[in-house]
Order: sequence, then structure tokens, then C-alpha cells
Amino acid sequence: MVDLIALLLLLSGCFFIFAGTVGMLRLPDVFCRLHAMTKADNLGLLLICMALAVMDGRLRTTLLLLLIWLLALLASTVSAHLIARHARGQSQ
Amino acid sequence: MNPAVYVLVAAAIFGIGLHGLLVARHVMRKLLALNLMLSALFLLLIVVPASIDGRPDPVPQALVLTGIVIAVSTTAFALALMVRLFRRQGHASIHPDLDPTLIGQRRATKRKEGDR
Amino acid sequence: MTEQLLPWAIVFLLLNLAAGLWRAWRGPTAGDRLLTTLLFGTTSVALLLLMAEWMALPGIRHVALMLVLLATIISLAFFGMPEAGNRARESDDG
Amino acid sequence: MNVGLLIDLLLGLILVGLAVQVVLGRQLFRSIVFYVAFGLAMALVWARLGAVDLALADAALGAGLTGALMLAAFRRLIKLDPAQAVTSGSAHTALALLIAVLAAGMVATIGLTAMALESQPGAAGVAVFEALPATGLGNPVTGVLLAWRGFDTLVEMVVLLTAFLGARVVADEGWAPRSTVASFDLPLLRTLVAAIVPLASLIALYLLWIGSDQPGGAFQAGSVLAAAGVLLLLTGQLLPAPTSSAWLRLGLVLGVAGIGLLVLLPMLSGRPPLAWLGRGALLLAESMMMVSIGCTLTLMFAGAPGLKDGTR
Repeated sequence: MVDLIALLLLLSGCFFIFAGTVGMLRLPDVFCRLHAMTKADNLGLLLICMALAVMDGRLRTTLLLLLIWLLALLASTVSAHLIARHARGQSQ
Repeated sequence: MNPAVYVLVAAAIFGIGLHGLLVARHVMRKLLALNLMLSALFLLLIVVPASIDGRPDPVPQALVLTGIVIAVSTTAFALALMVRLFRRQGHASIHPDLDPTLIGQRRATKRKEGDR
Repeated sequence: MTEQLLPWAIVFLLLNLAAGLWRAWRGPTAGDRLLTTLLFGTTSVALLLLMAEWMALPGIRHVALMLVLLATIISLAFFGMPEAGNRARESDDG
Repeated sequence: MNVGLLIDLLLGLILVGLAVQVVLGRQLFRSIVFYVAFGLAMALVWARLGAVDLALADAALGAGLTGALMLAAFRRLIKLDPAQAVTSGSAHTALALLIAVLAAGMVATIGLTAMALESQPGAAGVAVFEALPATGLGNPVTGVLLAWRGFDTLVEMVVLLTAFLGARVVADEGWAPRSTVASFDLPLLRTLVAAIVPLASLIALYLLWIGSDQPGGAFQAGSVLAAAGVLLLLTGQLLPAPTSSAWLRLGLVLGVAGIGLLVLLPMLSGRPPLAWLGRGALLLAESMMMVSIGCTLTLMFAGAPGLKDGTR
């Protein structure tokens, strides 16, 4: 049962990161790509972290994965914001 | 874990880095190429020795760790030199036809050919 | 059953990274290229965590933690560039 | 075609692809961006090879610090003369290509032949694993770095100090008071600094503490401290200053002093290194090294002799 949950989480996590990559390749301009990618990658990372936490089972690892995800959230929001500012500066 | 793949990858990166080093004019490009060659050799140094019961050999690991730290410090020193070179020379490129001393000689040889 | 799937998930994410590489190669504007560093950041953190579980090396989670910490600092260092430098260079590439 | 080989091939492909983009990128800025991505990919390769200490070091130093140092230098060039800073171009001669291909072939043959040799029985690595329990350390790499080859680490700290002194002398009048501050001021940055800098120092101490038994140690911890220093410089909390305070100078020399004592004392007294001094001395020496690596790399990023508080 637990294994099934982990499997589902892992598959959906990979799917969302794939969705982010497809968004990056297909969408017309930088801002749409940025928009799609940041959201999809963060959600994908969350699901993968949850899958790994379920598989590993120890509380220490789960808390470490949670910290890594929160910092990844912070990192991607900051860099997405900066890329958008940079791109807007160019397009004027 | 197949070492042969990584040996070929390391050789390819070494070649690319050497090509970049020979071809690039801007000093920072040369530094980037040099760092590529360093990473390639570090990769070679770790992959070639046989791993001991599944774990990589600790002695080359320690050497490469020291190498990485020294690579960062030499890169930092080289960057400082580059900025000083840029301030004095007006550009940070190393190339024969940009080198003032050589330009003088070339102009002299051109004049000689012109007179003949 | 999920244990056998871990390496294939790693292969899948590596393919995503390769796709990001293609966008970086083709990407018309500078923003696209910087976009790929964002992709590289998040995907390589996910890759490291999967590797930590697959190869049973808990130390690799610390690598992911450090990468995430540094990703913010590097993107700040990238975008702290003076505007003149960016515009002067992007015009010919644009 | 097992999955391990597939992973290795893909990692190799990504690594070579990034290396090509670093060298052939038309703009310098673009090459630096790809060099940082190359550092990240190298960290992945080290993790895949099981060399976790190197993954930590390459992630922090290779991708993080080297990228930040190069961007800082690039920014100084742009500030001096925007037009000249970026003109690079390169003369693609066929000769260079030939030399590169031959060199790659040479490295490949060396690697493949060396791999074919079977390792001698008395190989150092095996000896390290056997003698490790005697030193009370769990992490063989730290064991090699501090116990058996401590002198090597001492020389390395001296190299780091000399590189900084050299950079300081060369960039004597080059630094500008606000040269490293990012060219925009966002409220976002202050909250970022308030969140990340304390966390980074906590992680640095954590890495230092687990260094003796798991992958980690003084170098990785020092580079995390340096990353926090770089963040402070980027957001203007710290500013480059013409004179360095006594504390900073002490911090710079601390590393050499710490590892020097740890290495030379046992050497003078002729006893085996760690067994005599014990783990406490090791931790003290490592924390001194961490502090000095952090100070040195931050100052190199600032490109100035000293630092002063930017908030006052």
C-alpha cells in the first residue's frame, strides 16, 4: 500500500517536471515559459520529495527534504523574478 | 557505473577545453577553458582507479578535493590580474595583432615589403 | 516495486535536462538562456535526491541542500549585472 | 543495456554539451552562464560516481563561487569600458582543432590503458580503509586529508592565502566602494538575506560537524560561509573597504595556524597524528580552516583588501 502511494507520487512528480519542460519548449515567449516552468518544477519537486519521504520513512529525512523544498521554492521565485525583470529590461 | 564512458567524456572535455584555450582571445574565455580542462582531469583521476568494495578510492578523492579548492583560488587570482591588465591595456585580449609591441614590428616589416 | 522505478525516473529527469540544453542552444533571447539555469537548478536538485535514495548515499541529500542554497546566490550574482553591459551585448545576439 | 549505463551516457552527453557551449558561446556572459551549469552537471557526475565529498565541493566552489567570482570580474570590466569588455571573437584555426583532437585522443588512451591495469595489492586506498578505525574517523576522505596527508592540506591553506595576497596587491586601486552591490535594490533582497545568511552559517556548522564521519568538512563548510559572504556583498550589507580590520586579518591567518598546529605538533613529537591529539583538536583545526576559507573567498569576491559594514 505504501509502495503504491510512493509510486503514484513519483510518477506525478516526474509528470509535472516534464510538463514544465514541455512548457519551456513550446510556449511563445520568455514570460510564458518562466510562468509555466517555475510552477510546474516546484510542484514536481514537492511530489518527488514526498515520494522519497514515503519510501525512506525516517522523520529526519522527511524534515531535510521539506527544508530542501522550501529553499528550492525561495530560490526559484527569486530567480524567476530576476529573470523576468532582466527580460523586461531587454524588451523595452 | 561504467568507467569507460567517463574516461571518454573526460577526454572529450579536455579536448574542448584545450581548443577553447588555444582559440580564445579574451583572457576570461581562456580561464573558462582552463577550468574545463581541470574538471576533465579531475574526472579522469577519480574514474580510473579501481573502486574499493563499491566505494571510490579515498586518496584520489582527497587529492581532487584539494585540487578544486586550489583551482578556485588560482582562478580568483587570475581574474584579479585580468582586471588589472584590462585597466592598463584597455582590453583584456591576448592576441598577436592586438599586442602593441608586435604591431610595431609588423608595421616595420610591411614598410620593408612596400619599398621592394 | 518503486525501487526499480527510481533509476528510470533519474533517466527521465536527465532527458529533461538535455531538453533544457537544447532550449539554451537555440533560445533566441538572453532570458531563455538564463531560464535554463533555473531549470537546471530545480531538476538537478530532484536528480540528486533520487540518486541519494537509489544509491543509498545520504550524503547526497546534503549536496542537494547546498545546491539549493547557492542557486539563489548565483541567480542574484547573474542579475546584479549593470544594465549597460547587458544591453550592449544583447543587441547583436537578440 | 542496463539503466546505469544509460544514466552514465546521458550525464556524459549533458556534460560534453555544456562544455561545447561554454567554449563556442558567442557572448562572454553566455559562456559564464554555461560554465556554472557545467559545474552543476559535474556535481551530478560526482554524486553518480559515489564521490560525495567532491559533489559537495564542486557544487559549492565549482558552480557557486567560481561563477560568482567570474561575474564580479566581468562586471568590473563592463564598468571600466562596456564596449571593450565584451569584444572577444576567436580565430578558429584548423591547427587548434587538430591539436585539440590529438590531445583528447592522448587523454583517452592514457585513461583507458590505466584503467586496464589491475591495482597493486598495497594500494593506498586499501591501506586507508584498514587504518581508518585507528584514527577514530568515519569519513576516509577527511582521514586522508587531515591524518595522513595533513601536510598537503597545510600547503593548500598557504596557497589560498598567497592567492588572496596576490589578488589584493594586484587589485590595489581597482576596487570601487559599491562595486559589488547588485544594480537594483529590492525589498525582496533584504528578506532574502535575513532568511538565507543565518541558515547558511547553520548549514556550514552542520557540514563541519558531520565532516569527520560523513561527507563534509572544513572546505565545504568554508565555501558555504563564503557563499553567505557573497550574498551580503551583493545586497550591500557588506561593502569593500580599503583597510582590513584586525579581526579580518586574524580570520585570514587562522586556517594556516590551525592546520599547522594539527600537523606539525605530532610531527615534532613523533607520535601518530590523530591518535595523540584526539578529535577535539581536529574539530578546532577544521573550524579555524572553515573561518579562514570563508573570509578569503569573500574578500576575493569583493576584490578589496577589507570589508566594512554597509548598513550603518
